[in-house]
This record gives sequence, structure tokens and C-alpha cells, in this order.
Amino acid sequence: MSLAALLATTEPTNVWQWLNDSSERTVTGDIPTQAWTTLWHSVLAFVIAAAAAIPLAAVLAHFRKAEVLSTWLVNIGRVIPTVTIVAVFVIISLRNGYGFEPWPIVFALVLLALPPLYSNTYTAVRDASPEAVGAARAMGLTELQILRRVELPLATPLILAASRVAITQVVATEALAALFGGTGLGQYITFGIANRDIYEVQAGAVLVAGLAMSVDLVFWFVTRFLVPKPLRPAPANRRPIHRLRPVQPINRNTPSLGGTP
Amino acid sequence: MTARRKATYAVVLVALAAFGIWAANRVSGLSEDTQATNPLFRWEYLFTRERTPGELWGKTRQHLELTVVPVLIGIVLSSLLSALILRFGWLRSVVFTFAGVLYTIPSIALFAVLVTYYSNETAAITALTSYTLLILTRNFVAGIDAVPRAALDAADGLGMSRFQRLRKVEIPLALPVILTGIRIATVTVVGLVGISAVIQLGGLAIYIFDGFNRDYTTLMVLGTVATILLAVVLDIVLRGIEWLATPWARRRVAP
Amino acid sequence: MTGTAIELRGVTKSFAGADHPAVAPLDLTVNAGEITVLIGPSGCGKTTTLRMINRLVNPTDGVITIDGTDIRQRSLTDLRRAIGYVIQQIGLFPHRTIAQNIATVPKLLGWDRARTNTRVGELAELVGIDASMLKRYPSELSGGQQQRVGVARALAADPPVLLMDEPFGAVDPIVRAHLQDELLALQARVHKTIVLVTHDIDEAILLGDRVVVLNVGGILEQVAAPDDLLASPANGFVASFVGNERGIKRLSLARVERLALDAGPVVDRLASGADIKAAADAAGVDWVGATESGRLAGWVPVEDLRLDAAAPLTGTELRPVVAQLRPSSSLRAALEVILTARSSTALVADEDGTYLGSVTLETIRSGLAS
Amino acid sequence: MKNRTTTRRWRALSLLAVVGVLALASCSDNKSDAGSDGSTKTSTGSGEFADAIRISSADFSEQKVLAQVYGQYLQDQGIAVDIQDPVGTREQIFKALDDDKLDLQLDYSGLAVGFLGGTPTADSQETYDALVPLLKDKGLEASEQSEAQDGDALVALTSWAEENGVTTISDLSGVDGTLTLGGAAECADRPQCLQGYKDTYGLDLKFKAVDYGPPLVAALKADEVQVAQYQSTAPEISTGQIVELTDDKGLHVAANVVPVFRSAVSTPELIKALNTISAAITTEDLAAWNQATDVDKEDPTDVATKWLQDNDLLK
Repeated sequence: MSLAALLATTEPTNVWQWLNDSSERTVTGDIPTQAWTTLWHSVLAFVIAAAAAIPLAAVLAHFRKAEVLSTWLVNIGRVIPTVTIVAVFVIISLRNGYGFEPWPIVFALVLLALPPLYSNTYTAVRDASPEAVGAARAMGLTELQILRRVELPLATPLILAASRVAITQVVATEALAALFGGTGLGQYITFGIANRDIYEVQAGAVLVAGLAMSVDLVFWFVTRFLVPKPLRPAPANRRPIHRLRPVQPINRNTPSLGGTP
Repeated sequence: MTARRKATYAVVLVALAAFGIWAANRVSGLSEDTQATNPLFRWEYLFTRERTPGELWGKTRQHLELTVVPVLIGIVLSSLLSALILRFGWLRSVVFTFAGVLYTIPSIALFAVLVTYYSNETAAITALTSYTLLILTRNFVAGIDAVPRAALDAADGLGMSRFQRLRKVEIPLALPVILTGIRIATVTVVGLVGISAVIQLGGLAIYIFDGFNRDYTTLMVLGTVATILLAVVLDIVLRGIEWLATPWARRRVAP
Repeated sequence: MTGTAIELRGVTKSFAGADHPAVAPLDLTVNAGEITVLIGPSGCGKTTTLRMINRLVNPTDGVITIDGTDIRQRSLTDLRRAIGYVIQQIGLFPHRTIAQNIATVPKLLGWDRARTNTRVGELAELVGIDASMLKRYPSELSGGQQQRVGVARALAADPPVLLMDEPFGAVDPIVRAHLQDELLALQARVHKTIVLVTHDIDEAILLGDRVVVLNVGGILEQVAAPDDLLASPANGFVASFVGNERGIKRLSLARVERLALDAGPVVDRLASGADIKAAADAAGVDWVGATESGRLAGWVPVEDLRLDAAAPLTGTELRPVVAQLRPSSSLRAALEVILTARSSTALVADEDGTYLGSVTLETIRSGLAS
Repeated sequence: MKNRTTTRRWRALSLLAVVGVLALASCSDNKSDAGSDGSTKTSTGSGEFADAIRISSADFSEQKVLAQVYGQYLQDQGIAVDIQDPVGTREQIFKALDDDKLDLQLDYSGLAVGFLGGTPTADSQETYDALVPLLKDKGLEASEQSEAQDGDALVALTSWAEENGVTTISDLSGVDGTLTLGGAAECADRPQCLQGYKDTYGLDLKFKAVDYGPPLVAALKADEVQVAQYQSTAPEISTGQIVELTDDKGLHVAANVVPVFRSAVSTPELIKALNTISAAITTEDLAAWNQATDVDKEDPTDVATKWLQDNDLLK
């Protein structure tokens, strides 16, 4: 047996070998392609969710409308398992001839990102400094101007923080698409499971987690340099301290954690 | 005002209903023979099929078990972790960074990797427990952190020992945040249990995967509704426990 | 008299990383049954000093004794349970009812339920908390009520020593004045050894039997009774700290009883015209007060009297005395009366109305000078 | 202090509630029936459970029916069985047999031979003869195979096949554009699937993983895939929605239903019972079962019972 043949038949013995051996991916597709698929699904879903949730929540919060809705939205978001949504959407999509991708997974991810984005924006705008809002109103700003020039800028740090957690979550969850005929990085995981290739599964996990963390980092970077300093989310060590660094509890106002990774 | 509000609700309800009917029609498929043999939901599956109640209960129990056991283990581990964090400050960022990374690992992968080392149940419980750690530890620590400085000072000044202070002041005062953490962890795990179907567990989500596999929407609807109901019921039960356990937090007559 | 003396001998506290000690070697004696007030600017270590007494802060050096016993010889919890502790933020436990809050130390000490309940009832009455409030939670009470509960909780196990760290700092001025009066009234009944920290000189002067003025770094500047402090500040720091109105402050502190009273233009109702004239002239006023069997009955202008009658005041209608003071009246009140009275003289009578003498600006001036 | 007692009582109650939920959860034993579509586990009473023969199947309808048919019959013959939830893929099934978590499964001869590293052919007997020694190496045995076959089939939509004039697999090379093959994820690594079409037919197919069963047909209809690796007994073939492309170069191998079990549980009674069923099943039966489960949405359990009754196999 030639050396080349021997090499070709050598199965990887750890996840790094798997990642280095592109012949492992002749069927599942190369990593950049799959990463790109996962990425654009996630970003598209996030953009749709943000475009729908943030303006709506901001306007409703300004006028103090639908307060109960915003509380319930988070609860509902937490209760509905994303895996279910993907499955149901794929069936709907197939029956209507739209195929496995991308709409089912994108819409499922939109549903995942909507509640935390909506409720965090709502809370942030509602709790924006009442003194500043009062002063703005006294100076004769219209309601829309108050929203745009006072409340939204004040709410920006919290909205950005929520967005960052949401998009990270969305990327990590996109892997579910592969369970129902989708592509993307999750494919390595499902193929690995089907063929009992533990390294392929591990590689899939590493890649998805890596992409999620990269997106998290990029988002942090963008906020770091595009957002004026006072509006950035306060770094942990500059928050009011009590004993060391206080930890934010996870509650109904917590960004994301609304769905299932 | 109330009339306007009623009108708003009515419009919203009508819109939702219209959307529901439209969606149901789309889901039911376009061809008539599919409509006949495979409607969105076959009520007889739920009401006349003899095996359904037993199966449903069996799956619910599995789902409940896969939810409650990880949360319980998570509570124990998180208590220890929180104690360590509160004792050794430097652990704080280490633990939370690690837990945050853990949270980005897709659950399908975690299940699949763990099942090569452990049995299905152990793998599922391990994976699900790890997802509860971030939520639980974060809330445990945050709860204790948020105890008013003055209450601690008073407790010390009145001569409570360190342990008495923890037991009589810190934990009771952190209880609302701690219980909220447990509730959120529980509800989150209910959703995650479904993904353990990739290792032949999955509780109620088996219905969803099975239904997908057989193009049988009845099973999918049943699985979805049952999962959501389970989550809602657990949520309500835990809210009830929160309410009962913190009588002081709900009585707030303005002085 | 219950109470216990506290001694601080060479007590020092240095915090890690700080250039200067928070409390320089400090010698201080806190008398039993008195209210000793620690006062000074921010960073003077007054709170640190207070917290060293119940070992919430451990001294770097030096010895603190309570009733002659070194506090380090007692277990931390025993020591603290024997010392009442009241803080500015009150620190009530929000998850326990008012009754449970008050019962904290008795429970820690293992009292039985009956004894605890009785004690809670007593304390509620003592600090003026209505029994119906005992079942409520702290968040349902006003700030003033909460602080009363804080005091009750500190007194629960009847500790001989009470430490109070700016106890009235968080309540509004009206409530504060109330609580200060109540504390004085309470102290008159319980006679605890109280160490109280404040940054409010008026509060210090009002409440303190003795005032301890500390400078930044825990340097002891002066220990004195409030009046002495105002009368003769030890140095420029104390003088500036007590402020340039210290004469005025003394006025509110000192009482009429400490003045050497003049006889005043007051005569018995049966006095002769000559006596009346003499009394009015001696006091330099155009009126005269009258007493009946020693009690002040009223006054009348001299010109209204027929001085040639045998007893001009009998049968004359007397006017009620407005410019009247009691021995317990502050000099400030005396001054007010003098300034608004018809002439520069106020009359002093005790609770029974027995005439004691008169006060003029000169009386006050010489009284403060002494 | 009535209030304090009340608080204490509430606290005790809430504690009780927590304990109750926990107890409920921990009491639920793992062995409870959890099959979603009638794959109810059948144990023969307590005590004997450990000795029961554990039967499982791959995760699609025909396999579930097969497990039920054999299982119910064995039970009727007085042999203790425990019909478990589907295990997943063949890879997972053999792992479970290896790990002593499973005793009996119903496989397809050629596919099993291929999986175990042998060379299956289109001839049933040859393939069966190849299977037996391969199984022996793993401590497994096979009883007699059935004449019923459910081999792999490469299928396409009937309309698509007509449009493109495709009737055989070789015809696919004449179709313009890149074709995508749909199949279960494990198809990618199997010699009779993606690799086979490449090596034997020289087809350069893209591959898309789709759940086995009706989703494959849905994928064909959605034109996500143009051809799919499906089963020759698929109900959609009988209804004419899809058409099986002729395997003109003989890639697909004999795929007779064959019971595979661990030698440790082998007894003459067991083999006799298995043989009885194997002899009774026909290829038409398999297609009928698939029609019943996947199209008419009947429970595999019911389909199995009905078939056994119709064939007078139950006492």
C-alpha cells in the first residue's frame, strides 16, 4: 500500500488532525463555506430581529404602552424551545416548496433574538433618566425628538449589551439547523454523530463556539470604537463596586439567555 | 380609554386569529390528499388512541427527570462554586468567563461528545447540568452581592457569627434572586432537554423529531404544545414557591 | 446606675496601603452612664474608633477595656451581643418582621419565646412603636419608625453599652429633632453608656454629656462637656470646628438656672408705695411685678399706681406676665424674651410659679463669662 | 406571634412542594415506556426483566415495525423480550450490541455485510454466507434470512425522471448541471451510497443530509435534491410520486431482512421463532407496512399486531 493511500485511509486521532485534514470534508463542505453560511444566517436573523424589535420597543416604551407585553414576551421566548421552532418551520417551508434553507432557520433565530432585544430596549428606554426627559420636554422638544435625542442615546449602552449577547446566542444556536436538513457549521456535528466520528463532532463544536466568540469579540470591538465613550456599556471594573466586581443577576431584564444554545 | 383599549385588544386578537388560520392552512399543505391523511393535528391521536396517555406521561416523566436532576445537581455545584467565589475573589472572573464559553458550545455537540464517554443518561445530565451552572452561579453570587451592606454591618454588630450571618441574613435576603435563577435555569433546561433527542433521549421532543421524520405534524404539534405546557407549569410552580418563600418582598406599603 | 466605663489606651488603627494611620494612638475614657459623642471632620477616624469598641474593626495596637476587661478576652460574638449597635442606614433585616428584628439578639442568646416576646413588647413601648407594627416588615415603615426599631433592636438584650454611628443622619430634620429628644428622654430612663458618632456639632452639643473632638488621622483635639467646649475651645481647630457662632450655640445650651439672678422689680402685693418705687428704680424700669405668697401674680406700670396709698397693689388689676422664663429655659429663649419684652428684663419662675428672680442682658453676659 | 408561625408554616409548605417535585422526578424509573408511536416496551413482568431479550431498531418506520413484529411474536411464544426505543443508525446499533446494551436487531443482509467490511453482492445467498462469519467475529449470529428485501434504492421524482429521460442510474450522467443526492448523513461514508455512485457510476454528486423517510421526498419536491437514497419498499414508490432508478451496474446489493443477535442469548427456541417470522414476511409486506405507518400514520405497534393476526401467527 502506498504511503499516500495509507495517509488517505488514516483516520484522525484527535480534533486538531481532523481540522487539518481537508479530505475529511469532501462531502460536508469546507470550513470557510460552512462558517459563512452560519454567519450570514445569524447576521440576517439578528438584523431582522433588531430592525423589528428595537424601534417598536423604543416607541412603545416612550409612550409607556404594552408594558405587560414586554414582560410576557421574554417569558414566552424562554419557554418556547428553538429546536421545536426549527422543526416546525422546516416542515412549513417544505410543504410550501421553499426548501430546508435558509428561511426556516433564519426565522427561528429571529424568534430567538426578538424577545431579549425587545424587552431590553423597552426597559432601557423606559428607565432612561426621567430628569433628562423632563428637562427636554420643558425645553420644548417634541416627543419624537425626546425619544431620538435623549432616550435612545441614554438607552444605547444597554441595547448594545443586549444585542451582543443576542447575536452570540444566535450564532451558537444556528447549529440546530443541521438537525433538519440545513447546512452550516452544525453539519459537522450531525454528520459526526451519524457516522460516529467523535472528532468531527468535536471539531463542529469548536468551530461553532469559536465563531460565536469571534462574533462576540467583533461586536465588542465595534461598540468600543464606534460608540462614544459615555454610551458604551460600563466595563465591569468601573461599575459601582461592592466587594469585588458585582455580578448582574439573570432576571427578566437580562439580555438574552432567552433561548437554547 | 377603556373602550379604546378594548378596541385595540379586539383588533390584535382578530389579527392573531387571522394569522393563525392562514398559518394553519399553509402548514396543512396545499394538496388535498395531504389535507385528508395528514392534517395539522389529528385530535383522535390525543383523545381516542389508547396508548397516547401512557406514552405522553412516560415522555413527560423523562423530560421532567432530565430537567429536575440537572437543575438539582446544578444547584449543589453552583452553591459550592458560589461559596468558593465569595471566598476567593479572583475565582470570580475565571468562573464566569469559563461558564460563558461553555454557554456558546452548541448543545447538540456537547451531547454527542459526552455520549462517547458516558451512558446516554449520564451524558445528557452532564451536558444539561453544565448549562445550568452559568445561570445558577451568576444569580447565587449576584444575590449574595446585593445584600444591603447595612444589613451585614448590623448582623456583625449584633454579634452573629459568620455562619449565622450567612444563614440568617445573607441567604434569606438573596433568596429572591437565587430562586429566580433556579426558575430560569429550569425553564431553559426544559427547552434544552429536547436536543438530547440526538442521543436517543429527548423526553417530549421525541415527538417533534419523530413527527419530522414521519412527516406527521400531529406528533410535532403534540410535542411542541406539551413542552411549552411543561415549561409554563414549572415556571408557575417555581414562581409560587418564590412567592411563598419571600413574604417580605411582596408587602410594600409606601411609608 | 447601670452602665460600664470604656477605656481606650494607645489605640491605633492603620489600614493596609494607607500612608497615615486612620487612628493615631488614642487615649480616651468613656464614663459610665453618659452619652459620649465622637465628632470630627471626614477621615478623622470617628467611625473607625467606634467600630473598634465592638471589634468590627480590630485595632492595630493598643488596648480597649470595657468595665476593666480587655475586649479581646471575650469571644467576638459574646462581646457584640453585649453591646448595642445602631447605624445610620439602620440595617434592619428586610426579610424579618419588626418583632423578629427586635428579637435578633435575644434569639442569638437563646432566650425562650415567652421572655423574648415580653421583651419585644417592652421595647416597642419604650421606643414608641405601636404594637400593631410588630407584624409588619421594615419596608412598610417610615424612616423615623425604622430608626426607632433600630434602637429597640440594639437595646433588646439590655446591653450596658450602646454604640450609635450617626443614628439620625438619614432622617429629615423634623424627625431628627424628635428622635434626638426621644433619645435624651430614653437615656434619662435607662442610663446606658452610649458612644455616639456624628458630624453635626449641634447634635453633639445637644446630646453629649461629653464631646470628643477628633482631627483627621484620629488625633484627639479636645474632650470636654459641651458648654466647656464652646466656652473654651482648646485650640484653633476646635474653635473653627465648633464654628464662629459658638457664643450663640452656648445660648441654646446653657439654662437660666445657672445664672446669678437679680432680685428684679418685683415686690409682694402688700408692699408699700415706697418699696414699689425703690424696686422699679433699682431695676431701671417703669413697671413692677407682684407676688402673692411668693408666686408671681402679674405686673402693672408704676404710673398706673397711686403710690401714696397704703398698699397700692391691692385692688389694682394686674396684667399677666408674658416675659416669663423657667429655670430650664435656655439662655437663647431668655434672650428672645428680653429682646421682645417691654423692657430688657425677663422674670423667672419655677413650675409652681414661685418667683425666682429676673434676667437682663447683663445677667446673661456675666453668666456666660463665668 | 401568630404571624411568625404562619410564615414558618408557609416556608415548610414550599419546602414540601420542592421535595415533592423532586421525589416525583426521581421515582420515575428509566424503564418506563417512552415510545412515541406505539413502540411500547414490553417486559414480561418483574424479576425476569434482566433476562429479557432487548430488541431495538434503526430510527425509521419499517425498522420499528420489524422490531415489533419479531418482538411481539417472540413474546407470544413465551420468550421474554424488551422492545426498546429506536437506537438510531446502523453504526449506533452495532455499538450498542458491542456494549451489551442490545441483544437483537433486524438488519438487511447486504448493508450489514458492507458495514462490517465484507463484500456484499446482489445474490441473496452469497451475501448471507458472507454475513455469518463476519458476525461471528463480533460474537454475533444471524438466524435464517427472510425472502423480504428492502434494499437501497436511488429514487427521483417521477415527473423529474420523465422530464430528464432518466430511468437508470447511468442515465444521470447525461443530465445537465450538478445533481445533489439526498440521504441520511451516514450515506456519505457508506460504500453502497455516495461513494458507490462515484466509484461505480462515475457520478459527481453533491450530497445533502436529510432525515430518512418522508423528508427525503419533501426534499425532492422542493428540488433541494434531485435524487435520493431511499428504500425500495418506500410507500411513495407505490403511489407513483417517486420512481426507483434501475441499478444497471449492480451497485445495490441483496438486502434481505435478517435477525442479528448476540450469541450469548441464542437458544434453539429463539432461532425457531425468528425463522418462523422470517419465512412469513414478504417484500410486499414491507411496502404495505411503510404505507400504513408513513402515509396513513398508523402506529408501528398496531401495524405489527395486525399483520401477525392476519397471518395467524398469534396464539
